[in-house]
Amino acid sequence: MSVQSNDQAALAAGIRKSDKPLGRNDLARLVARDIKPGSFVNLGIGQPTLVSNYLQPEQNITLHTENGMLGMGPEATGDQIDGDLINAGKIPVTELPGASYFHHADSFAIMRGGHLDICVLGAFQVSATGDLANWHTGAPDAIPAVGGAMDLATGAKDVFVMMTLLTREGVSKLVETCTYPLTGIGCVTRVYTDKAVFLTGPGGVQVRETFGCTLEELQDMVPVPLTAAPAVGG
Amino acid sequence: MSVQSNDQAALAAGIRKSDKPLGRNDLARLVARDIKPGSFVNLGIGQPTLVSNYLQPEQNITLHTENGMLGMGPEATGDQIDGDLINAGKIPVTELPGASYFHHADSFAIMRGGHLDICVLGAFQVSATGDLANWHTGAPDAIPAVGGAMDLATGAKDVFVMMTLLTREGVSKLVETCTYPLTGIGCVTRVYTDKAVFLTGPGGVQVRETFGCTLEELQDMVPVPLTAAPAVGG
Amino acid sequence: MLNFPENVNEAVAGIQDGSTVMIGGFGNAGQPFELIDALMDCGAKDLTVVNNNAGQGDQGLALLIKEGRVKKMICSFPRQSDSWHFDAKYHAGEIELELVPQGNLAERIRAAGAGIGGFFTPTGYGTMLAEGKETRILDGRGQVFETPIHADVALIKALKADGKGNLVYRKTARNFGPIMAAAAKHTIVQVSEIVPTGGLDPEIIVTPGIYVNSIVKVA
Amino acid sequence: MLNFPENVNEAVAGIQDGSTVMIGGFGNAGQPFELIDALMDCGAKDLTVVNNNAGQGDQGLALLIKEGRVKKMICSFPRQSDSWHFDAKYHAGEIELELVPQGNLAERIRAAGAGIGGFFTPTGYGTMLAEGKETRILDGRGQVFETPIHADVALIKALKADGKGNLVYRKTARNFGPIMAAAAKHTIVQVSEIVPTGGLDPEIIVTPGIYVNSIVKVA
Repeated sequence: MSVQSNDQAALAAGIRKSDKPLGRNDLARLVARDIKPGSFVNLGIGQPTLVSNYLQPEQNITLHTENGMLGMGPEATGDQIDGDLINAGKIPVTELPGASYFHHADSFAIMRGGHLDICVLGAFQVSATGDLANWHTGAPDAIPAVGGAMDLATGAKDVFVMMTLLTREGVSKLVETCTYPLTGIGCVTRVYTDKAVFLTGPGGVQVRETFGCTLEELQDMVPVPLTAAPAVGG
Repeated sequence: MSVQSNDQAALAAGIRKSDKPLGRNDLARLVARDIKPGSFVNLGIGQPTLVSNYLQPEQNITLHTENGMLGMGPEATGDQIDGDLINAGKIPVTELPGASYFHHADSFAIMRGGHLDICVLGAFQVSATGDLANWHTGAPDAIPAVGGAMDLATGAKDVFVMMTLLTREGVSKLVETCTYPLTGIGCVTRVYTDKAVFLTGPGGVQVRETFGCTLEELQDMVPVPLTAAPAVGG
Repeated sequence: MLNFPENVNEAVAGIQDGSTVMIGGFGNAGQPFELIDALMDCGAKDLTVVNNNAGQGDQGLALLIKEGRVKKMICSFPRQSDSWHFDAKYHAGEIELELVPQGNLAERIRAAGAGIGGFFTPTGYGTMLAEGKETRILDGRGQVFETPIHADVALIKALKADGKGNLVYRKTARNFGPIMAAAAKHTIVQVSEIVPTGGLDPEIIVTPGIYVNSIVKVA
Repeated sequence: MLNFPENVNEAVAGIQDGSTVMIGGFGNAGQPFELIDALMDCGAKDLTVVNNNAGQGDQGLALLIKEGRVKKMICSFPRQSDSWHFDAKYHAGEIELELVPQGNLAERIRAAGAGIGGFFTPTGYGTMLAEGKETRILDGRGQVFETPIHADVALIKALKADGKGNLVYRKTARNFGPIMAAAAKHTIVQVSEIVPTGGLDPEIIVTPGIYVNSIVKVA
């Protein structure tokens, strides 16, 4: 398949493109835009937290934090800071109208019972079938620490991953089979990277949009077969 | 063993006696007196409910009702009646200071998690090893209905049974093996009847006190071996 | 998405034939009478109903049973002095009964909402209600394996809701409401009052709005 | 029986060597710092500690670990930027670690309080944290068998208690408190305020007094 023919296929499928790779904030804005109005969402620690900066009030998104709250507001500043009101990253946050508090088992029941529409997580690797590795490098001297990652990966209706497509060494984090210890099996539904948005699932890996590269260039970076997503993504 | 020798054994053991069978209210008074101060207690529907009439304020007993309340007060009368405040027998009740409400799973977690000190239940039969049958006659046309009986029988630290010792036909309800369908296995620790108080457990059936009969006369009514309880009962 | 139907009939309009419907309440406390009447009116049939009891008198659930709309009851205490419609259907072999100890009923409903695939409990061990069920000894006690009870719809009653669907209840009317709301795919709540978002103290909310789909105010 | 010790040292005096101690809190929110300090002072050793983390900085649980009083940690997230005392003990092979996904930790603690002998959950299925554990397919999903975590003692923090031991918490400081109170044989609570019995609305009580043994007011 030539670059051209592949790009024609992408074009035919209505694949979106931008002319350069996306920065972290642009990626966060994109994820925020893709969250359906009225959703209940958990944003993982690190890069996914940026998404909250781009959620619009009219989207009516409710944020969950696994340490026992729905209706979490932005990070607290100044006089708002209250040691009893923190998020899962232990950062002081605020409370929005309509918030509620509950204990840890009730909070994880929300996650584990399949009630969250979306969680957004970082990742070391995602496999072509949606396996997720994001909690442990597998290094023999590393102290393992998992937190709520497995509950989120397993429990949310949709798991979105945000990551750079390549490691610093230029190796794809989208892989045939994860080599890092798994967090969950077949759980990831979308992967947002600086170079493209991928849809993962039983049908293989589909590319919804590319940033600064063609589908063929993308295919050269990624060791799993890619196809253009059908036009109606979103 | 002669009547006399048996009674001497009872006397030596400090067994308590009264000269006539106990009525339902006297039995309820006795059970109430036996509940240790500060206990959390669930009183079953029917005869056990009478016990609440004889609990003394200084005993500081907290009553649980499985439909979601601790700190239940006496039956409601007149203006106190509130359709949203009922007990497990669906009778309007009142709320004492320090009461709390919770949902059904939390309420049964209190019972099933072993947090109740005592529950008091009626029974069709109790076996020598403390098996309880109190929910189903086993009649083929009877509609079975169990409610919370099995949870109480299995969950409370001590299960006290209140019943007449004999059926209307004069058959002992304290039996070697229950013939009615079981509610729980080896769960009953005491049996309060009109004719005697029995302690059940791995050591067999011990008689703590008799009402209007000798230990030997009691033994004639009951098809399981009886011994006098050691002096320190209560 | 949360919605606020105009009336109970609109609220239950989507209930399909063959659905599993959880109905809250213990005795009259917490029973969503108006929603049950609307379920009667809407015509849905072949229902599996989860409730602590199996209807009383000539109203509500008892009427649904009388009209043959309930193919199966999952409950802990079907036999009451005034449960004559259930009694008649049961003796005629026209309704299926799954009898569940009340604590297992509550825990199985809770398990469905909490994503638990099954659990072991001592309740019922060695009794006829454990016949045919897997058992094992855990913590030195005989225990029975029980599975979650999921539902398509829950009909419950709360005291107040806010604009986010958060709920508070009143006294022992709370009973099955919170766990049924979490266990059902679609939860319909009748309330006495709807307050603006922010009108309920976040510390006292019993059911967070994430578990609620439709709220209808009943006079 | 509920008691009200004069101070935190009296409150923890009965904790034995070899005990399993649950400690509430997530981050600093809900951490019973004064009770942990008293546990340090009381000298109890060979402890198994259940907490979400494994101590931070040079205070509280981190200090207990540093002093070699903790033989085993059961937690979900031991590795933090300032968990150097745990790190050192772990690398020296002087502390045992049972790493548990946070939701399994919460659910296993809840199971202990609720009398559940064990349960199946999809969390961890197919991962190294399920290695050696029983699994089965339920509801079409791979699930892992998990068992309850019981404790001898729970040390937790609440906002207020009444004379019956009923508790209310504050914001996300609630976290593990209610489930640990139910899972431990003996629950010791530090509160900011003790109000007269009847001073807490029965509708808003989060932990009923039945789960509480000792309450100590901390300035």
